[in-house]
Amino acid sequence: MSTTFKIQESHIKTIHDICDSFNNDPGELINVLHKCQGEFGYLPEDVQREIASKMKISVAKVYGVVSFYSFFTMTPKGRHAISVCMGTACYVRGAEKVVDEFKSQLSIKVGGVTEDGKFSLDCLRCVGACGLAPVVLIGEKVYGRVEPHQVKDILAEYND
Amino acid sequence: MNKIKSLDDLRKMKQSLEHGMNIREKSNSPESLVQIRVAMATCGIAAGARTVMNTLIEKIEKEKIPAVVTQGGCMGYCYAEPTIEVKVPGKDPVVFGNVDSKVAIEIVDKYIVNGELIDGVIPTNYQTINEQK
Amino acid sequence: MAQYKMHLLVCGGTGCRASQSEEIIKNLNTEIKNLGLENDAQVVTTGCFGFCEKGPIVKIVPDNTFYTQVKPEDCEEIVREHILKGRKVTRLLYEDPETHKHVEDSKHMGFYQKQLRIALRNCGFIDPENIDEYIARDGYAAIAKIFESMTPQQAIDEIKKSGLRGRGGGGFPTGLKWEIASKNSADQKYVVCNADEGDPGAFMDRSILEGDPHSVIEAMAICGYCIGATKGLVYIRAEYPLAIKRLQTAIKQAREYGLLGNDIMDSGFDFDIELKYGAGAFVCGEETSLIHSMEGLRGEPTVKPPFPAEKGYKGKPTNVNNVETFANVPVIYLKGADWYNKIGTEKSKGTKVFALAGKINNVGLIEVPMGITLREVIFEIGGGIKNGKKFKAVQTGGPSGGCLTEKHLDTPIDFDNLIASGSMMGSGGMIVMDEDDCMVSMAKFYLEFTVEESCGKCAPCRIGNKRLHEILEKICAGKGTEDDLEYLENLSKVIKDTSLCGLGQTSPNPVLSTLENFYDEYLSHVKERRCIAGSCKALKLYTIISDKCTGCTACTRACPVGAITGEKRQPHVIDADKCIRCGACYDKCKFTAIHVQ
Amino acid sequence: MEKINLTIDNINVEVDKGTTIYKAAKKAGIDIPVLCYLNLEHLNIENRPGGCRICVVEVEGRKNLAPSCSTECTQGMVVKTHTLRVLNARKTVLELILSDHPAACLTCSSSGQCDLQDLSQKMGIREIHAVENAKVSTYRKDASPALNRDMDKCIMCRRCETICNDVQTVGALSGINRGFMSVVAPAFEQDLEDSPCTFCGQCVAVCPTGALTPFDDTNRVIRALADPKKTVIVQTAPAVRAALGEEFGMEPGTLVTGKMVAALRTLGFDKVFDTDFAADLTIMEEGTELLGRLTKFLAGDKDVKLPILTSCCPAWVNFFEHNYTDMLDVPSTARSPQQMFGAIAKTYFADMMKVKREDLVVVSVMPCLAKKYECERDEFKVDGNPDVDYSISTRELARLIKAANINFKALPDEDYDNPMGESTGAGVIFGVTGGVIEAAVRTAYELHTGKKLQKIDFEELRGLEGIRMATIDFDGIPINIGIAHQLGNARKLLDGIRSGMYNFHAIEIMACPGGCIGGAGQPLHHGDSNIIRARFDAIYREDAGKPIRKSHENPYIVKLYEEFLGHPMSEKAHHLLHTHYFEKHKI
Repeated sequence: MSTTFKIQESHIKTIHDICDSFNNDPGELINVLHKCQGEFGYLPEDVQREIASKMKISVAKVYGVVSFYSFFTMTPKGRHAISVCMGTACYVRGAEKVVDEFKSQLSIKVGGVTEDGKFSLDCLRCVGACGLAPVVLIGEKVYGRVEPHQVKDILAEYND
Repeated sequence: MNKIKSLDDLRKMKQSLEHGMNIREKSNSPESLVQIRVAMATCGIAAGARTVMNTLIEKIEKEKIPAVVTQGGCMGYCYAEPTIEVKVPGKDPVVFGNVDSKVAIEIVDKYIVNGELIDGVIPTNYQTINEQK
Repeated sequence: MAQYKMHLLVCGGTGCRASQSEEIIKNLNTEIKNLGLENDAQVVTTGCFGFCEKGPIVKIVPDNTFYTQVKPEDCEEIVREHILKGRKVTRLLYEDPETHKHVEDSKHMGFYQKQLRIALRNCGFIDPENIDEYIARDGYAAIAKIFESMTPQQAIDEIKKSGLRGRGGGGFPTGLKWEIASKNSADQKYVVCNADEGDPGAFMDRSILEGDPHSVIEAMAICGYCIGATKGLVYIRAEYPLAIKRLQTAIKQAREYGLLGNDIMDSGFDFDIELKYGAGAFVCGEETSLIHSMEGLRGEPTVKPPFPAEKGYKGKPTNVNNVETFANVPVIYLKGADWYNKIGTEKSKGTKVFALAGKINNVGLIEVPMGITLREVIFEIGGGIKNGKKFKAVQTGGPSGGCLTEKHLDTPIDFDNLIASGSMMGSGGMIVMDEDDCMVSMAKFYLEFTVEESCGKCAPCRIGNKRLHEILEKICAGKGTEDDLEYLENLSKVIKDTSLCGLGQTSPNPVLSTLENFYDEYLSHVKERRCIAGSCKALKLYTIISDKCTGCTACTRACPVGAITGEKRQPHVIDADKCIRCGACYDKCKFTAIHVQ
Repeated sequence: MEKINLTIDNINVEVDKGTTIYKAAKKAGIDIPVLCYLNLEHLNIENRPGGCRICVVEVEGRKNLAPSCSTECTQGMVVKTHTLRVLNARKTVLELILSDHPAACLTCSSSGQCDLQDLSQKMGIREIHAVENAKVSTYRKDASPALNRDMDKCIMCRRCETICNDVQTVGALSGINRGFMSVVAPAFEQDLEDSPCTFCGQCVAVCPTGALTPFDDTNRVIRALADPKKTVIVQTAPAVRAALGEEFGMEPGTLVTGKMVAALRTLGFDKVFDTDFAADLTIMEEGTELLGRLTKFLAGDKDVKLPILTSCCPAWVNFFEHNYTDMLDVPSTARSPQQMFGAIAKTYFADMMKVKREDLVVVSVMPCLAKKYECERDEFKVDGNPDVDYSISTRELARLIKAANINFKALPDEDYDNPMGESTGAGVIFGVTGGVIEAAVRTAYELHTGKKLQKIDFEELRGLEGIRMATIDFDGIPINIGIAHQLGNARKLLDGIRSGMYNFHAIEIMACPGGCIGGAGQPLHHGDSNIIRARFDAIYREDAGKPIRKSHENPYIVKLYEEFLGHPMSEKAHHLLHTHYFEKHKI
């Protein structure tokens, strides 16, 4: 679980600024975590410790919150984060097969990152583009009506 | 920005703003409105259909007539361009040919407001707007 | 001021933006400029039209032309043909799935004909980022009217009279809820808008916030006035960036106009709104969980009473309504409670927004009067089942709801009828299923969701749903027994009976309702080891039809486990014990000799 | 107070408004089973998440079953507590809980004391449905010097979390994860040693299963006893004698000092001593330190740090080392009685017995789990050899006695050995909240004023309220005293001092409810705070019955100073009996 993330002075300042902007109010913890995840891409242990100490909340409580909400992550995402919508509409239109295809193409599990750190694969709940089901998001880009046989081509778009 | 301070302020503001939205509001219930369609194909435009359309829009706006002006393709009366089709609720549509700004105002004043027939009607076996095509 | 002859309304909702609606807007504007039509036509970015199946949508008014699945490269043609020459681009018009004819204008589309748009009245009609357009449509007139002529109690009475019930799932009378909150005195009270839409497959709240944020802001302020709260909070999913942006813009504009802030319209009433972000927890749709989450805590529910109206956010009286409920409020004041009261059924007034999805032709967001039948929704508005398949069931209420079948098709939809039929309104997800959908798998899918979303606080929900899911998995894997079915039912009932919050109290509904309506399907899974719908992989049986088999050996070579044997040019056979049901042989066979059961 | 009338199982009950169904039923003599619910009324501790759903009952007119622990009675309510629907629900839910619990009762250290086990016995669970292939949630295990965490056995009652956060305000634990994998754990499921845990062990004291258990030192003690080369001596803390009897079915509050000494001798300890002796020694050192600081303060010395804080409680020491790093020079430097005993035993006593330090094994019997951690602190070791080798809890002692087949109840009363077995009433009351400061006052008053106390009992310092304050007249000088038990109350007191709200000369703090009598090593109270109350009374009874009740009058203490230490706060005393504190800032 421990990551290679090493916290630096500049990070500490960023974290403190974010906490200060919410008046270090423990009630704003979730907003603070959102901002910090936006800043670092994920929430490594050290970041959580720093938030806890700055906001005077126990780090156990901070971790309790981070581990409760699916939006927060403690592992860095791949450079291209793949999210397959698993909302009901997408599910009935075959999202599961699409996920399976990504898993086998990338040889990673859901929640995993490829060894080169290029892709990560996650499932998410409804993105609300049910008309395009099944939907896959890669970074900000949305792919609609995805069929398993298209997966290979989609991934090929990201050849560096 | 001036703050809205009362219902009155809001009403005044609404009045000045709804002008811009009219066209959309009217599209909500076209069947209860007078529908005017201006034939706007190349022939029509060449014959001045655009001016006629502007005149019509200004006129109904000025007279506060519950009407909506749309544009359509060529109606096939190229000899009589610009042509417009007027559908008053409850009546059959009527097509007018050789409409210029002057005639357009006359159509509004006489046919639409007072229900009088005027010259320039193209007699057709034409049905209704919606059944076309 | 230029008087445009035409408005081009382009859907800027999340769904259509995903298919390049921003690019379309850019191209339309460029082309209009190229042709010098800037004074004739205006392009407006609106919220969702609801017809997401065929997005991106471009609608042209006043002639109500409805272009579907528009691509950025279509823009030139639209402007040149339609705007300049008045000729509709026929190939982009909506095609009726039955008659295969192009429909000229949206007024004649089955999708819209039966709809009645109250909560969605401005969605797809106004530019949500422009407060002026909202005001032009009587925006903020409701609150102004209340300030001028109503006491808080009178304003509450109006809502009570309208019969409006909470649209978040429970259907609690909104007026009564407000009244309770108004009667609890405190130095500070809160109005909370629940925009943490978590039901997978429902997106009405997002659409409203994206398409008409001001109606929610206005309604929250009205609620604040009624209950005596000066602070409003919107708890919104962080996964809805566009809705967040539009809401922030709207709040800023309302503040600039003095419609939020201190002493609104010289009424002496102060009200302002702040956003709180959810972080991906379905349970936070439950009021007490939502409040804990807003307080920076784990979103675990607490026992009610005390209700939030007594002790809510920061321990103060708090009124929580969802987005759709709020969106109904301003119209009620503008058109009157009596008007609203006439829509709907005896106990469910007004309209309900549904997110129609699944195996249906017209996927999208619809708003229909309460009391409409499922048949009308599925076959008239929804355009029937996709690919001409047979209707099997419709799932309403998401993970908390149940399945309705053929026999419910003519039941009028309202809160109470849905519950009586073993389902519920929920937030309004409506997933249509056809003959290829296995109902056991469907129940399993929902349970999987519940297991993932259970907060873990109470034992029946935390462990019980996990066990339900395990039993369903066992059944789908062909290992279930009839005893399992019995236990499934008992366990479901106990979970409903003992769970702490609404999530656990409703999570077994998909199981109970499929058990009730599709018991035979369960039985065939456990007794015959057969999945009627053919969707449970483990229950598939691959055989070779010897008459058709030419002995080409393509299947033998494709089979990853060597389950197929046979002489060349002789019919082959599949060893069912070895077969892993991967389907490779089926895909490879050129003679359709592989039979799947 | 508004009254509510309701019927429970056809019995009419009248209760105050706000009463829960559970309490109303209790009043009507109806016992509703509970699992997560915990209420220590005397101590204002309540855990009521409404999570286990075992206590559900049927309420007429209500759609689903109601959790009786957290549903308030309403006028005219009709409640049924054991209909078939209720019984089926309870049984099904309990089966579910058991289906996610390792079936390892035979070897579980909580077996026989486990609320979950009791309940399944009571409800006659004989099989668990759907257990085939059922996933069981498993977590990282952790063994700290004081306690073991095996959260596979956790049932998410949240008692430990409530205690750690709301009562103790330590914040080492929190609910983590979600759904099936949710559990209570330190941040990142890290080891407790890396967390701000103080090892007070109160989480263990309330755990209804074997998820949180004391670190077991009994085997090490048995091995030492069996080693012929070792001289093994034992010290017993004051609170042990007031609770040990409970483990043998005796009434709470029964004093078993004599039987305990006899049992320890039977077990083979070479000498049976009393930590109370060391408590008297503590008073000499801490009292002198207090008087020293007080005298300087009264003389106008601005550098002197007041109030003086007691330092006997190791969990409290950990707490301020974590949370009040700016105040590390405020607490008394006196070591705790356990450690003073160890230091004297391995010097003075070892010399007296002519035993080499490494051949002398000092065992302590403590009501406490933090003591296990305390004796492992480096500053209490000489060349790696600890002053106190092993600390076992009251419950561990009971287990040793049972394992040795000793009929405890039939044992004769025996006396402690000398020289370190003699103690005063002041030493005994170290076991309750307010006791240490009362003992200190008894001595400091006489030493400071040179007068004999008219009345030895300082009632104003006694009681179970979380925070107590009193002013004692030191012959014209008012001495302000603050007392807190449970760390949350300590925090309030400390914060008040930091902010200048309070002005105390001396403060006593104990981490556990009621003081050491409510320690985590004591027999489990299972949520009954009357038990703690009974031990509380017993301690004062023991004090009242002692011939000597002031520490400075303990003849063996006097002798110890004469023969070995010189005088209180002497250089030797300083070296052996005092300590210093470390910054352990962790969130």
